[in-house]
Amino acid sequence: MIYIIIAIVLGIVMIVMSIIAIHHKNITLAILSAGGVSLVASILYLLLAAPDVALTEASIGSGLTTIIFFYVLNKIKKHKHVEE
Amino acid sequence: MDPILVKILYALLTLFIVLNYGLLIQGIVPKIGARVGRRHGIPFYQAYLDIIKNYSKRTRVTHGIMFYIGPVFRLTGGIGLLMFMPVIFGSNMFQNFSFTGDLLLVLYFQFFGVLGMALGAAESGHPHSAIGVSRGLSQTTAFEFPLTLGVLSLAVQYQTLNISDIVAAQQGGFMHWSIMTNPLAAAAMLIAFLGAMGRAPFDVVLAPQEIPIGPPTEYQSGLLGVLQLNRAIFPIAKLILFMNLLFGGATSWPELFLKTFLIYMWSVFVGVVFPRFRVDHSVRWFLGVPLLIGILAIIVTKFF
Amino acid sequence: MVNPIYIVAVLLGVAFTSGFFSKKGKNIAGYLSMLALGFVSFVSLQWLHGFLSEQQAAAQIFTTAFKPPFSINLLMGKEEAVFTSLINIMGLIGGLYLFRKLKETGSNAFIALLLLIMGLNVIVMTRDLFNLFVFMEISSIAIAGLIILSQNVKSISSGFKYMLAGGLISGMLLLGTVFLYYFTGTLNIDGMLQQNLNLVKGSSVAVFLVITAIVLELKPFPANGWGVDVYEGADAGISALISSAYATASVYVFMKLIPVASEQFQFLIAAIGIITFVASNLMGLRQSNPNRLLGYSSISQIGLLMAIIGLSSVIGESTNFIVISILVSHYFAKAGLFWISGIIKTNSIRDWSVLRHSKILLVSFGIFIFALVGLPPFPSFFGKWELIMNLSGSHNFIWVTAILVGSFLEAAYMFRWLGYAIKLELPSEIKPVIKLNKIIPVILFAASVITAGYFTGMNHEYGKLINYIPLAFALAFVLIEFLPVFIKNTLAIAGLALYFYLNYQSYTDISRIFAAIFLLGGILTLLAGYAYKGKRLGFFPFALMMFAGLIGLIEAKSTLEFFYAWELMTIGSYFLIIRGKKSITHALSYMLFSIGGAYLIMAGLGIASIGKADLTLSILHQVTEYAPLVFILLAVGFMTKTASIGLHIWLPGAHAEAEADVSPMVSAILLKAGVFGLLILLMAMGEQFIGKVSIPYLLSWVGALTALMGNMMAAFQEDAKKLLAYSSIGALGYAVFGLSLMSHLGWLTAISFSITHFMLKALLFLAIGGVVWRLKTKDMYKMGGLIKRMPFSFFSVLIGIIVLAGVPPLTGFSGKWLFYQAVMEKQWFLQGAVLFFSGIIAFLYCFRLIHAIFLGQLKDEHRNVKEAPFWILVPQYILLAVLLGFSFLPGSMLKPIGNMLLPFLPDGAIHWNGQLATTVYGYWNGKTVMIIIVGIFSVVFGWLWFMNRKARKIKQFNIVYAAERPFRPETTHFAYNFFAPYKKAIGFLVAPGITNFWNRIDEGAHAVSDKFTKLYNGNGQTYLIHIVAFIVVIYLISFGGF
Amino acid sequence: MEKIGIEQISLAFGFIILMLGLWGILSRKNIIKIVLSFTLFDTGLNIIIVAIGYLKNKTAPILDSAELQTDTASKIVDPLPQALVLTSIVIGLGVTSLLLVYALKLYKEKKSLFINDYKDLKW
Repeated sequence: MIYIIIAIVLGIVMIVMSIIAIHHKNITLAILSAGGVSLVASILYLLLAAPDVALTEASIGSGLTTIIFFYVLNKIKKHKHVEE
Repeated sequence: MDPILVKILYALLTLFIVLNYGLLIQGIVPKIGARVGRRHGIPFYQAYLDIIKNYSKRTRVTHGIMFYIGPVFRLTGGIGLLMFMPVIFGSNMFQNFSFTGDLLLVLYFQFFGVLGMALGAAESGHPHSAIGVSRGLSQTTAFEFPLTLGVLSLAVQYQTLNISDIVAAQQGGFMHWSIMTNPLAAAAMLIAFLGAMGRAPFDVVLAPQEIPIGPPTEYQSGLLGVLQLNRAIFPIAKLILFMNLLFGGATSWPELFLKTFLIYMWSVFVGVVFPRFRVDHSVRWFLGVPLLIGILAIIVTKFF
Repeated sequence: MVNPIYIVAVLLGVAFTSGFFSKKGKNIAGYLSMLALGFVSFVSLQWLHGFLSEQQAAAQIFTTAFKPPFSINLLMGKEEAVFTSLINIMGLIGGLYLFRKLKETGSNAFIALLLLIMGLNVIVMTRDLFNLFVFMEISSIAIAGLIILSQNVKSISSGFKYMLAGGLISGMLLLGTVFLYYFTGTLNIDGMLQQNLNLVKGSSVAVFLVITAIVLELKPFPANGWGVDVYEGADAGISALISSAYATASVYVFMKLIPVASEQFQFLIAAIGIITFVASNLMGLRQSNPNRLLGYSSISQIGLLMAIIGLSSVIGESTNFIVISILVSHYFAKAGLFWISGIIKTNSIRDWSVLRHSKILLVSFGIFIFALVGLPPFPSFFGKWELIMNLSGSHNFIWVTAILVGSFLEAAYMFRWLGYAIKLELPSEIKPVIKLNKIIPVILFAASVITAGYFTGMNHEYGKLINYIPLAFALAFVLIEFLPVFIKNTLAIAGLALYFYLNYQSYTDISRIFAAIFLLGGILTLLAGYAYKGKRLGFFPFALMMFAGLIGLIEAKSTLEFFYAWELMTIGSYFLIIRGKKSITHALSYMLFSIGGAYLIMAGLGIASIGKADLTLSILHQVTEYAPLVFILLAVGFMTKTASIGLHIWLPGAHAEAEADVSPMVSAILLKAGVFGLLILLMAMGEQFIGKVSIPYLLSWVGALTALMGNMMAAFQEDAKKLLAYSSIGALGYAVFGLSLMSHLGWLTAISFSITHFMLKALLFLAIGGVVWRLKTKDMYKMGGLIKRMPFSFFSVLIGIIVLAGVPPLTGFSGKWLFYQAVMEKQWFLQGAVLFFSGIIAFLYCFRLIHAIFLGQLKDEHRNVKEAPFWILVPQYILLAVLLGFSFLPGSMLKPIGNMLLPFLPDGAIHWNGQLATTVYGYWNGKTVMIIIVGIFSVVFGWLWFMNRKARKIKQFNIVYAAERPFRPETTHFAYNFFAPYKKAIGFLVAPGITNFWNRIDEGAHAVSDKFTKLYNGNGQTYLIHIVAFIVVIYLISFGGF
Repeated sequence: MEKIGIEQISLAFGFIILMLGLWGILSRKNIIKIVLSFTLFDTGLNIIIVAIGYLKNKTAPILDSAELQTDTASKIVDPLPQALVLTSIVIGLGVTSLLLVYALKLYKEKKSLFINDYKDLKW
C-alpha cells in the first residue's frame, strides 16, 4: 500500500514538473524540470522492480540529456552574443 | 449500227434540244418580265447573239491553265448532269447514260462543274471572282441540306435511288406525283430549288445587276461563251431533275417543255416578288424553316 | 551462399572503422565504404540469383543459440532477397552519386550512409518487432544525419520536421510493439501470425498502433507534409536514397506486418493508400519545383503500393508480382529523376530544357518518366495491367476508377514536365556541370529499368508472348543515330518492307488491309523522309516504335499484347508529334487523351475478363457481365484515337504542328488504329444496348456530329495544316458512322473509306507539307498563286480535294455512294443527312485550300519559290496513281473487301458485275461514268482549245479592276476569313465549347490541387497536428463504428 | 474489480506524462521547448513500457541470489520490456541530441527559435 502512495506522490510530482517544463517561460528552469521528471521516473522504475532501467534513466535520461540541453542552449546564447 | 454509237448520237440530239431550249428560255423569260413591266425588253434570241458575239471576239486572253480548264469543267458538269439523267420517260432514245449511275451520281455530279469553275475563276486572281465563289459555295451548302432531306424522303418513299424507278412510280395521273404524295419533301425541295437556280432572292452570287461580281468576272470571248452554253444547259438539266423527282417526269418533249417551263417560272415569280438576300441571311434562312420541313419529311415518310 | 548476417556485420564494421579515420583519411573511408556497399550488394544479389534459379530455399538466421521468441531472427527469403538487393544497390550507386558531397563532409557522412543501408537491410530481414523499431530509428537518425549535410535553411528545416514527425511515429510504434508483446507474449512476427490476433482480446488496439505507425512512415495523405518537405529540402541525392531505398524498405515492412491486421483494417488502409495516391497526384499538378513534384509523386506511388498491399486478399497471389513490378519501376525512376534533378539544380521544371545540353540525360529522363507512368516496356506497365485486370476481374470498380484517375493525374504532370524539357527554350544562363560520378548512376538506372521491364514481361503469363522484335528494331535505331538520314531511312523502309513481306500472309483478311495501311503507308511516308538532310536525331526510333505498335495491334492475340501495342504506338506517336515547332501543348494534350483512352481500354478489357481463365482477345466474344459497360469503355477508348467529337481537341494542333512527313503519318495512318480498334470491338461484341437504346445507334450520332463539327471547323481555318487536321476529324466521323451501321454495306463503307482517306490525306498532307517546307508559313492567306511555282504540288492537291469532296468520277464518290446505300438500308436518315451536309461543307474547305494556296495572286516574296522537294513529291505521285486506278476500277477494291466481310456480316447486299455495282436501291458503274466524263471533258476541252488556241497569256495584275490596276498581291488576294458570311450565319455552331469544357476541367483540377496543397503550410508543428489528427480519425473509423 | 496495483498507477501516470509531452510538442512554439516536450513524451512512453512489464510481487530480473536460480520464469518480472526500455532510452538520447543539433543549426540560419519562422518549404 505504501508503494502505491509513493507512486502516486511521485506521479503528481512528475506531472507538476512536466507542466513547468512545458509552460514555464524560463527555459533553464524548464530544462531542469524535464530532467527532474526523468529523475523521478527512475525512482518509479525502482518501485517497478527495474533497477537497471532506473540507473540508465537517471544517468542518461536525466543527466546526459540535461547536460546536452544546456550545452546547446549555451551555444545558442553565445551565438546571440556574438551577433549582438 | 453499233448500239453505243446510236446512244451517243441520241445523247447529242438531246443535248442539242436542251441547249436550244435553254437559250430560248434565257431570252424569253426576261422578255416576259420586261413586257410585264411595260418595257420593250431584249429580243428572245438575245442569248444566241451573245454566244455568237463571244465566239467571234478576236482578243482572247488567259490567266493560266486552270483559268482555261475551269469553263471546261463547268460545261462538262452541265452536259454530264444531263447525260446521267433519263430525259423522256419510257423512251429508249432519250434515256442517255442514266444506266451508269443513280440519283446519287446526279446529285454529286452537280458539284463537278461548280468546283472546276470555282478553280478556274480563282486563278484569274480577281478578288471579285473569289468573293463570288465564297458566296456561291456558302449558299450551296445551305440549300443542299433541305434538298438532300427531301430527296432522301423520296428515296424512302419509293425505296429506290434510281431516277427512272422514281419516275415510273409516279405514272398514272398527277395524283401520283411526288408533289401530291409527299408534299413535305416537295416543299423542302422546291424551296431548295430556288437556291439552286441562283435567281433572286438568291442571286447575290452572280450579282448580275451590279458591275460583275462573281466567278465569271474575268472571263471573256470563247471562254465566256463556254460558260454561257453551260448557263443554258445546266438549269434545264436541273429542271429536268426536279421534274423527274416531283412532277412525274415527262413522256414526250412537249410535256417536258411545259413542265420545266412552269417549274422555272416558280423561281421567276419568287424572284420578282422578293428582294435579294445577303449570303449570311440566305444561309440562315435555308437552315431554318426549310430544314425543319426536310426533317419533318423524313420523319413522316419513315414512320407513317 | 554468404550468410546475410555478414551484410550487417560488414556494414557495421566498416562504419566503425571509418570512425577512426581522421579528416585526412576520408578518402580511404570513402573507398572502403563503397567497397562494403559493393560487397553487400553482391551478397544480396547472390541470394536473389539463388532464389530466381530456384536452387535456394529461404534461410532463417538466428543471432544467438536460442530460437525465437527468445532471440532475434532474420529471414532471407525470395522477397527479402529482392528488397535487400534493391536497397544495397541503391546504397552503392547512390553512394557513388553522393561520393563527392560525402567526401567534403568527411568520414561521418560515409558512416551515416553505411548505417542507413545497414538499418534498412535489417528492417527488411528481421522477424522481430522490437528489432524492427530499433533499426527503423537507426535508419531515420542516419537519414537525418545525411539531410543535415546540406547546410542551407531549407534542408535543415525539412530535416527538423522529419525528425519531429519521426519521433512521434516511432513513439507510437514502440507503444504498439509493447502492447502487442503484452497481449501475445512474443515479439516475433511469425509468432504473432500463428496466434490468430483477431481472437486475442485487446490486441486490436495494439495492432492499430503498430500498423498505423507503419502507415504513417509511408506518408499517407494528409499526414505527410513533412515527407514532401524533406523530398524538396534535402539534397537530391539524399532524396533519391529516401525515395528509393528507405521507402522500399518501409513498403516491405508494411507487407510483412499487414497480415497481422484484420481484413477490415486492411481495407481501411487500402482506402487511405488510394486516397493518398489520388490526392498526391492531384497536388503534384500544381508543382513547379522539380524535387517537390517528385516528392508528391513518390508519396503517391507509395500510396498506391499501400493500397495494393491492403487489397492483397482481393488480388490474391499476383500481389507480389504487382507490388514488386510497380515498386521496381518507382525505385529506378525516382532515384534517376532525383539524381537528374541534382545535376540540373534548377528550382523550376520550366528550366529543364537545359537537359538538352546532354542528350543522354534527356533520354534517361524520358525513360524514367515513362517507367513511372507505367508505359511499356517498363515493369510498372505489367504491374498496373495485372492490377487492373485483377481488380476489375473481381468487380472492384471503385478501386479501379481511383487508381486510373490517380495514374492519369500523374501522367499529366509528368508529361507536362517532359514536354518542357524537350521543347521549351533553352535558358542561356544555366548550363549544368555534369560530373562522371553523377551521370553514371543515372545511365545505369535507366538501362536497368529497361532490363527490368524485359524480365518483368518474361515473368508475366502473357507478357512473354509479346513479340518484342519490332520494338527491338525501333530501339536499334538509337544505336545508329549518328548515321545520316539517307542510310537510316533506307534501313527503316527496308525493315518495314521486309516485315510486311514476311508476315502479310499470316494476317487474316481485314487485318491484312490495315497491315497494308500501316506498313505500306509507313513506307510511303518514310519515302518523303529522304528530303531531310543531316541526321534527324530522334525521328527514326520513335517513328518505328509507332509502326511497331501498329503492327502489334494487328498481331495481338491476347488482351495484354493488344494493350501493349496500343501504348507503344502512343509513345512513338507522342514523340513524333512533339517534334513539331510549337507542339508542346498539343503533344501534351495528345498524350493525356491517349492515356485517358488507354486507361478506359484497360478497364474495359479488365471487366471483360471477369470469370475468364485465359485472356486472349477472344474474351470479347463472350462478355457476359456488364457487356454494355465494356463496350462503352472500349469504344470511347478507341475514339480518343479517332478523335471523335468531344475527344478531338488534341488533334488539330498536334497534326498541324508536326513536320511535313509526320503529319501524314499521324493523320493518315495513326488514326486508323482507332478505326481498327472499333472494328475489332464491333466484330467481337456486336450490338450492345443501354436499356433499349442501341449503343451503335448512339455511336452513329457521335460519328455524324464529329463529321459535321470537324468539317465546319476546317472551313474556318486560316492554317492550311490545321484545315487538313480538322478535315481528318470530320473524315473519321464518317468512318465511325460507317462502323456503327453494323451492316455489310456500312462496314464496307467504313473500310473503303479508311483506305481512301489514308491515301488522300497522306497525299494532301504531303503536298501541303511540301508547300510549307518551301514557304515557311502555314497561313494560307500569306500564300497564293503558287500554281505557277509548284505545279506538281498543285496537281496533287487538285486530285486530293476532288477525291475528298467525293465528286464523281474519282474514287471519293464510291465512298459516298456506298454510304447512301448503307444509310438507306439501315434507315438512319437524319444522321445520314447530317453527314451529307458535312460532306457539302467539305467543298468549302477543299476550295479554300486550293484557292488560297495555289490560285489567286502570287506574292512578291514567293516569286522565286521552288517546287516542293523531289522526295516529298515521290510518295504523292505513287498515291495519285493508286487513287486514279481505284477511281477507274472501284470494284477491284471494294469487291475483295466485301468478300472479307462476309464471314462477319454475311448479308452481302451489294452485287458486282464487272465494275457495275448494284444494290436494292441503286446502281453505279464507276468505269463507265469515268469514260463518259472523260469523253465529254476531252471533247469540250478540244473544242475550246481549238477555238482559243491563240489566246494570249497575260500578266498577273492584268484584270478588270474598276479601271484601276492593283499592284499589291496582298490586297488583291481574297483569302483571309474566306467564308465570312458563312461564319456570320452559323459560326456559333463551332464556338470552342468543347475546348472550353476541357480547359475548365483542367482549371478545376488545378484549383482543387491548390486548395489541397494549402494544407501543407510549411510549419512542422502543423504537420504533427496532422499526424495526431490522422491517428485519431483512423482510430475513430476503425473502433468508433464510423 | 481487480485491486489497483502500482503498475496500473504507473501506467496511468505514464500516459499522463506522454500526453503532456504530446501537448507540449503540439503547442509550444519554441523549438527548444518542443524538443524538451519530446523528452517528456519519451519518458512517459518508457514508464508505460516498464509498467506493462511489471508483474506484482516479483523481483528484478537479476539472477544474483540462489533462490532465484530455480523456477526463474515465474518469480521474476518480464525482462524483455526492461531491455526494450534500455534501448529506448539510448535511442531517445540519440534522437534528442540530433534534434538539438538541428535546433542549433536552425538558429544559426535565421537567429530564431520560433518554429513558425521555418516555413520556407510549403505547398
